[in-house]
Amino acid sequence: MAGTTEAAPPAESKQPQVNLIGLSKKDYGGLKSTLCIGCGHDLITARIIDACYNLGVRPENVAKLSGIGCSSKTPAYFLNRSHGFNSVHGRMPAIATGVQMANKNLKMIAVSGDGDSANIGMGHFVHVMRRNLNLLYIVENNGVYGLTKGQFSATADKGSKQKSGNVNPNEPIDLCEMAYMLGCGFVARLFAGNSKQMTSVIEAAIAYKGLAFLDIISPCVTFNNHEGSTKSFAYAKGNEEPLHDIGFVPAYDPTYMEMDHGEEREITLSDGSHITLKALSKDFDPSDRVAAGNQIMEAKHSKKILTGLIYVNPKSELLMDQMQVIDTPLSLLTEKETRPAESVLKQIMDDLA
Amino acid sequence: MAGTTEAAPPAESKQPQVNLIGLSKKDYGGLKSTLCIGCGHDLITARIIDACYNLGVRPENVAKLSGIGCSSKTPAYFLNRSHGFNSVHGRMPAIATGVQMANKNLKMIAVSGDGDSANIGMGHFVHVMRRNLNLLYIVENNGVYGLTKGQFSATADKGSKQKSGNVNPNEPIDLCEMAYMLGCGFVARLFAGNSKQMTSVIEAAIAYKGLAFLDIISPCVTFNNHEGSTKSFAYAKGNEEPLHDIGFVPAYDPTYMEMDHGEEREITLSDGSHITLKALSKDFDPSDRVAAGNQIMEAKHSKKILTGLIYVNPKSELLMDQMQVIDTPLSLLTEKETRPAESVLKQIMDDLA
Amino acid sequence: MTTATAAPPQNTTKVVNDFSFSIATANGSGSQTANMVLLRGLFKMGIPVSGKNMFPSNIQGLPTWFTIRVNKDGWIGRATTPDIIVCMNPESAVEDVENARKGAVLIYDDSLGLSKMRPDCIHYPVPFKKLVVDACPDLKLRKLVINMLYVGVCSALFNISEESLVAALESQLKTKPKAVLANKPAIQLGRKWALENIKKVDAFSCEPLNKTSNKIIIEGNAATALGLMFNGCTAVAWYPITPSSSLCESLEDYMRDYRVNPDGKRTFAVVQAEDEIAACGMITGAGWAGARAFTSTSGPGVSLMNEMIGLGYFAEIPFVICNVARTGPSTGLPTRTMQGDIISVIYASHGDTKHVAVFPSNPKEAFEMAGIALDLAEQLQTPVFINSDLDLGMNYWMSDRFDYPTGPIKRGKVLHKEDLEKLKGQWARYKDVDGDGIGYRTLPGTDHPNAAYFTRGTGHTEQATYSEKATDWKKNMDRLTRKFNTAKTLVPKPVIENKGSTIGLLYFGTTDSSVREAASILEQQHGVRIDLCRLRAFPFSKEVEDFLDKHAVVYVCEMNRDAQMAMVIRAELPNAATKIRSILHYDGLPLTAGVVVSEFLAQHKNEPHSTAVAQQLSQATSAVGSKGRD
Amino acid sequence: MTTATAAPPQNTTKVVNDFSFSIATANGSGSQTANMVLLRGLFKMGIPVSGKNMFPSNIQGLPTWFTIRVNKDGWIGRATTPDIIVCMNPESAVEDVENARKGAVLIYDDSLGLSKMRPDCIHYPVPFKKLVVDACPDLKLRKLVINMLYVGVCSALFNISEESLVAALESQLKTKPKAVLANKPAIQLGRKWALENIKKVDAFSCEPLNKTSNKIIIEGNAATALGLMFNGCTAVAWYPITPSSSLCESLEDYMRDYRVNPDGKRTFAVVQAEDEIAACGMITGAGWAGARAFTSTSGPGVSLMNEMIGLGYFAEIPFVICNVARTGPSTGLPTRTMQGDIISVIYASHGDTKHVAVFPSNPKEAFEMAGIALDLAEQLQTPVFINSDLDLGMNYWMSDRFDYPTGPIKRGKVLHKEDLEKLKGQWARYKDVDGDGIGYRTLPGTDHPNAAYFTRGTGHTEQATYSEKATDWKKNMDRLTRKFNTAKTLVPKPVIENKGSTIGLLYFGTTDSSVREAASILEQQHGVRIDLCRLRAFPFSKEVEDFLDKHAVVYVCEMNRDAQMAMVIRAELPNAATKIRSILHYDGLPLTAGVVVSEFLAQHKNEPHSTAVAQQLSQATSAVGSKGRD
Ligand SMILES: Cc1ncc(C[n+]2csc(CCOP(=O)(O)OP(=O)(O)O)c2C)c(N)n1
Ligand SMILES: Cc1ncc(C[n+]2csc(CCOP(=O)(O)OP(=O)(O)O)c2C)c(N)n1
Ligand code: SF4
Ligand code: SF4
Ligand SMILES: [Mg+2]
Ligand SMILES: [Mg+2]
Repeated sequence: MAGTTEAAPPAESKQPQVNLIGLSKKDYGGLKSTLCIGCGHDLITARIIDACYNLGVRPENVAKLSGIGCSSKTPAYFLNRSHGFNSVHGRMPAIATGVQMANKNLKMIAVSGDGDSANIGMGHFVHVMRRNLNLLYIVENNGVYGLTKGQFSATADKGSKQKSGNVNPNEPIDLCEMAYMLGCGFVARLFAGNSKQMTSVIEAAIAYKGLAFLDIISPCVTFNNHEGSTKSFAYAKGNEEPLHDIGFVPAYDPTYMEMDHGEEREITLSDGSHITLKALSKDFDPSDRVAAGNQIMEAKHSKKILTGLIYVNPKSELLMDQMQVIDTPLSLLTEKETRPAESVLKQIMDDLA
Repeated sequence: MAGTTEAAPPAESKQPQVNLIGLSKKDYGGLKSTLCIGCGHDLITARIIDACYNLGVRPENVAKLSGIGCSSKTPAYFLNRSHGFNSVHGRMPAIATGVQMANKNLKMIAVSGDGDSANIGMGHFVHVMRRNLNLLYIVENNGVYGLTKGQFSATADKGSKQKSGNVNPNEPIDLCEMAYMLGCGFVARLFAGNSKQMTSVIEAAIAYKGLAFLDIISPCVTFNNHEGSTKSFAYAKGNEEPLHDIGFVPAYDPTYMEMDHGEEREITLSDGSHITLKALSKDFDPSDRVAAGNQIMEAKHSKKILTGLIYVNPKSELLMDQMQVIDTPLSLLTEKETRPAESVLKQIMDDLA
Repeated sequence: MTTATAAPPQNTTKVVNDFSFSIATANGSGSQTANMVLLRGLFKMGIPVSGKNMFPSNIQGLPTWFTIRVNKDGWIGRATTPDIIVCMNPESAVEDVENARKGAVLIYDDSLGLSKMRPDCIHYPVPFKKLVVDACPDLKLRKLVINMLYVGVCSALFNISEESLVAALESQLKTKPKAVLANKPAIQLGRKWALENIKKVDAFSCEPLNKTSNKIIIEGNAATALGLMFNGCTAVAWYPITPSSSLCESLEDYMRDYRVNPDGKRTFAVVQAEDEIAACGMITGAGWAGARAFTSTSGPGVSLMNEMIGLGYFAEIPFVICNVARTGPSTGLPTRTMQGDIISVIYASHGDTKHVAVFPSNPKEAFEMAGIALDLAEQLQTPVFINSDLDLGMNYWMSDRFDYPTGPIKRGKVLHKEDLEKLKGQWARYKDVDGDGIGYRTLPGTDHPNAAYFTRGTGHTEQATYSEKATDWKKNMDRLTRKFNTAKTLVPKPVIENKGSTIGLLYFGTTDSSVREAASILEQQHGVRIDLCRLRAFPFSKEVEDFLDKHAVVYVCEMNRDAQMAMVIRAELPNAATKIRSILHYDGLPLTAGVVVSEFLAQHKNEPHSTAVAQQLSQATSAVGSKGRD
Repeated sequence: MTTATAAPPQNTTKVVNDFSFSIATANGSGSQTANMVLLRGLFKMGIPVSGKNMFPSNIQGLPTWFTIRVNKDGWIGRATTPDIIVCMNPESAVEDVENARKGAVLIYDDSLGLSKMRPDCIHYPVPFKKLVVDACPDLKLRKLVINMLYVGVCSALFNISEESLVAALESQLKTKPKAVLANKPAIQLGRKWALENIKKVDAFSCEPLNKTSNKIIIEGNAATALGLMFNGCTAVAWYPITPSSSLCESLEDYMRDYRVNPDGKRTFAVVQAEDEIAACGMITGAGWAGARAFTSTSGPGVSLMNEMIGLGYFAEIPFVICNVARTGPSTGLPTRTMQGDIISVIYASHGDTKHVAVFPSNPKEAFEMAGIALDLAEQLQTPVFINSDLDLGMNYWMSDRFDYPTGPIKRGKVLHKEDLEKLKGQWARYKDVDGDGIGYRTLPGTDHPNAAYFTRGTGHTEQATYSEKATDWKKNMDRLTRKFNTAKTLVPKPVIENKGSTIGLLYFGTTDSSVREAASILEQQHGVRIDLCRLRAFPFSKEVEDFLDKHAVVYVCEMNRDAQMAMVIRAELPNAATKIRSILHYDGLPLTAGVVVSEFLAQHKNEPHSTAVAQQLSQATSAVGSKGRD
């Protein structure tokens, strides 16, 4: 169920279908995923591949970035022809800033987790939202630390019970609200099971010249399964007790949930929990900043998960342009371009004498 | 002009006036301030002393905490009879959490700067707002890094020009908005020059059982003085040029600005800049969460600085109570109270055999 | 049905209670319970065992190997190459078989098509997939239960008592009687099938012994957690990171069971922090305010805590950090082991800093040293490290039972209200009253007007006031040196095994069993006697110095590339520098005795001392006198 | 008016061009310009000078001392005790006078009431407060201008050319003609008053020399900034911290002047990060993507960057960190100096890591080593440190003029599109093609379908794919060791001054002038000749090893408590361990020659080698041969 193969278009003829720039879907693929079967993250991977293929993105012009976590592993599973950097836990936003400084012409696709961005990386998350990089920043949000086996993250639901029995007393941090508040120019929330909406918003986000933040609800099928969790597996109870084995990971099918604009639906996730998704309506204008703010507030009060493109600022200047950085990537500047003349040094020396 | 002496009540008789618990104002004093003459931080120090004196706080029951910066030095200038900990840059919220774990009965008064809390400490700031400690958390907000000589912090105004000539392209981070959003139970914004309002809100904050966050606008008289800064000194221009000396710090009088409830006033700070303060009206109900949110949004849109108590949640459970921590401070538990019986170990060993 | 295929030279000499298994499965497939039943079944027969899990940094699907070593002599270090390989994972099966040693026993599902490979091995194909249908009516459970079949097969083949296995199953799944019911038939069926269908041609078998009667099986992380719980640990802050997470998780579990008062109130507080810096900050705050404060982490966390550790050192705050080391640098191999953070821990943070550290070798020491570390931190008013590693922390160790701590908890020099009254409020936080470099402190909340002092990471006087004066700075730093010297006298002494040799071997931590096994091999098979010194702490106590002094050559054995402990020894004890040789191992797997033996022999041969040493050796025993292990 | 009070024994022998000032003022009072005018005025007279600022970690009001050393022989290390003290700060005046050496010259405001103190000193009270009224009609400016009065007074007393001072004032305030106009009268008035009213009884005076003609005066931070600008640095991320902030600030200033194209586009990017971890993360990203990336910080920042540095080491990312060290541990003394982060830098991060570092001794080297560090980082594909300190970074150094770099900028092994085409896309990121441990890399954005590779801090193969295999891990780590050995051949060699002695003295960084001054004192006044080795880099090149080999005793002189560089030498070069002695200084102030001399003599006396050494010494010169300074 690796992202690379799952969504391949039906091979009608023997010649592979190609996109605008003559590449086939395969050219956008990555290595085989090593995530759990049914993990929401793999669905997102597949949609990133689709979106890049559909848009005719040149993979050589993309840099893939991530922190550490199951989600952060995924850049290895798409765009093999792009340089990738799986860095350290929580610091991806800083790495991305540096990459952009070195090469302002790169499009960056970054994948992070809720633990990576909302816990250890919160400081960097906040600050990168204020820097308009040419960056698609995806948080694959499952409310837990998947890779370290299920501790709650800062986006976990209030009232959830931890394995240890602790009840999570905190409201979840809403990363979209934060991004919006901090001036990010493109803010959307998506659900990993809704592929149509995902593909179109990811396409828009890649096409956007600026920092596009996507908070994608991506259920962890393995670690929201202890009793008392608001996302506990319905059947992992009572006479199903043998499943409570150390280190046993049952396999689930991913939940699909295609929704139309404006639609609101309560769904049951593969893990038995209920959430209410509300897709933004077609006539909602995401470029109206005040309206966007109101939508976020409203959804929060009514405990609904608003999906779709919440806010977009169509006219935002990229940080590197604000900083008047030369168009040639700094990485490619030659000695001639970066070493002032001998006379300059002489002048400076004379001034100091 | 050190905070300790500035606001001492006129000595009418020879016997010093005392408060509820029989202490004089002097008992709440600290060492002489070493901040610049006219620094807003000293005004806040004086109000902390007033508030503690007025409330009859027992200094021995207070722990003073801070990070690093001019603002973070101030705990040395009040409450000499309280333990103080001037820790490392940006990490005070973590230290405070630990102090509270060790001794849930302590009231903590913490002072931080905008650089300390909104830059390096942003991650900790966000997370401590979600932990209901018995903590008064003050940010002495001047938009700059005072102690390292005037670099802009994340609360600096958009459009400000740095010494280097860079224009600050970012919206300032609004720490009150953040605190509110993250579920903090007591959120207020104050102005260091308005002592009446400051004293009363600080008193309320100290009396509050929970985390009270105060963002106090506290002008740095020394480092908002370069040309092009929106807070540049009016007279540090043209024929006043000799003042541009390396390392010369002119002395200013602090700006006082007492305001009534509901009043709105544009004022000129000692540094020549203009800001509009708007004191919340008397009939505003800070316990109405939605109303508070609307006030924050409105003020933001109209570019006014709202002062006063913006939001209070009168019924919030302290983190240590949520965690069912015993009433005796953990620091004072004896061996008997913290070492399970021998039989317990035997049982555990038997289970592992 | 099937019997062993194309026979390799059949083993005639029986090998009893001295062999090892490697069980290859896929991560997340639920084999852990089966492996534990096998391990514990052997243990219940009285045979010394150890279980080491080589798992991937992934949650589901990647290959994982569980190795069990059965050793009648009690050597529980990693075995070099497994004698018996159980291949349950199609993904790795071919490679597993390819890498098998000549003559190894291969047990695998007969559908894997491995029978043509490696005619030099002993093949026992088993129709696991077919058998599980009979063993488990519940379809959903089959993927799990299939693992219990190989336990049954092994029971039959290697004479592992069915009773012990069932008892092990029951204690393993104590709180889940239904799970016991589901799994038991699989053991029985596997055993039955093997008895009926496999013709045993290998040499390996088990016989009951009585060498585990006073022992337990436990992971080091749980042992450390118990040590903390029984020694007054009150404040815990942590951030998840493999392989340390299970330490704070089991600590919280234990405390919720045994550190709650009848009224439901807890005598502890545990906070999951937003990151490692915060976790360390929290225990700094807690230690300052008087809690017995603790965090656990691994290499990357130690790196992040660097600044805070320096604050702890300089502001003299007691707290304990357990570094459960994994393979580094950087994110490295999160599920592999290493002793690679020696320098990173001992000299953590900028400026002149040296930290106290203890090095447990086994669960019992992990238990004891947890208490010792908490005591040292408060006695010395400084951060103290427990240096564990993944091997100790997450693997299953046979260990002596833990002794209930009898000594008093040591809280160090704290002045309470009454003390201050006696002193009439005259005291100075950083004054070296006793000449040991350690001042007296008060706790926030102490109800005396002179109790308060101001703590800071900046320069300060004895009275804890801010100072930039050159003389104040130097005086304070020199006092900290004095404190460090005091630490030398308080930390656990090394364990020395003295056979009167002029050759020493110094080591620490989880290499204990492998090193001692190697020493015994060297003595018995190569005629080289070696004295052993197992370091248990930094700074080095006098006994360590003496050991280095008294030996002509000292091999330092450690699991890292740069010989970090040897570097520290040379840095701290210059006189020993030229006599030190290094035996290094750094591929992420635990050390084996074999590596020590071959590395030692290779270097010893070229050693100019070698001949001289050999000569000395022959006379040494009586002359130097054998002190035995002290 | 007043003349010198109650005469102390008057000095009769004239002391020309060899004395030192200490000017005590309050921080933020604007004395910096006056002090710089004094310094530069002396410099313009052709006399070697140095200016060191001892300022508090505060913005306004606390005492600050500026010391100026005037030395005809060019020794510009810190002078032990000042000969002339200008007391402008009422807060510290009494203490300043109390601490004066016997016979020192004291210049102070006559209202301070110091005249009764220290009859053993030479007193020159001056009515500064009255004079400033005449000197400066503008009331607001008087607080500033008062400082220029002492410049005038000193001009008269010590024969400092008025012309030079005025020229200095003009170059100091080049862009502020009005400020020049306001200050000039004060110099003149101060001078006039002193000439008319003070009877000079001290011995100190200046005479023009010609020893500064090819020199400049500059702070080390500005020098490093210039080196970066002239050597293709393109990406800079930083977080403010004393004493490093002025490095990136002046770097940005310079680049905005000289690295902007005619169309206003910049050939650089500078970002002020949210913290040090982010600053280091940014240059990691930038270095990975092909920029010449740089940050500066100080001790606490290095501690915070630890994890990221490990990523850089292991994922092999080029970037440069300049650590402008201050006094630590912890926040320590932010405005004092130290060489205290040696271990923290060289072994930064968990796991097996060793980092390349260079140690500039003066501004010219700071300039050159900035380029060398950028080159080394890209050649070796690894983080490289520049180890500077507050003394170098923030003080005013007389330095040789910098030479325009002629060599090509070295970008290391990068495969571009054309290279990949030639290779037909066949390449492996971490393959050691050339046997030097360094692989080839490609930059993101390279337009070739095989250009991409995946970078990670976890275990990986030559092809940069994820691997947990023991053999892959070890192989990769061993290659990194090979790379480290390559580094030994590329880093700057030590500067060795060989006089044929058997005693060596090894040192590095800002102690240069004091150490060489001490060596000359030891030779001239104590008859002990010493060979000098000034380390300029880690890892140690062969020349360093040879120096250690060839000397019987080697003193290692450094500014920290723990003898950190000596520890590193013992750790890395065991054979040298026993011959190392340490000369340490760690009170936050720069080293003086006096400390080196007395420390050396104290130890040398007790040295068993001492006599032997002395004997050897007498014959050595001809035998060993004097290679001079190379
Ligand atoms: C500095 C550091 N601390 C801790 C870890 C351990 N760690 C690895 S992944 C992870 C959390 C990942 O959670 P999230 O970002 O939500 O990703 P998910 O696995 O849920 O997709 C943690 C704590 C680490 N690798 N580095
Ligand atoms: C880890 C670390 N980085 C940097 C510094 C340097 N530093 C000291 S104070 C400060 C900023 C203080 O700004 P703010 O918190 O706004 O306080 P203010 O001085 O303005 O009151 C910085 C960057 C430090 N001490 N520690
Ligand atoms: S543990 Fe959870 S997040 Fe990680 S791969 Fe499995 S399902 Fe996905
Ligand atoms: S620099 Fe600014 S913030 Fe610091 S003490 Fe002076 S006025 Fe206050
Ligand atoms: Mg997650
Ligand atoms: Mg500030």
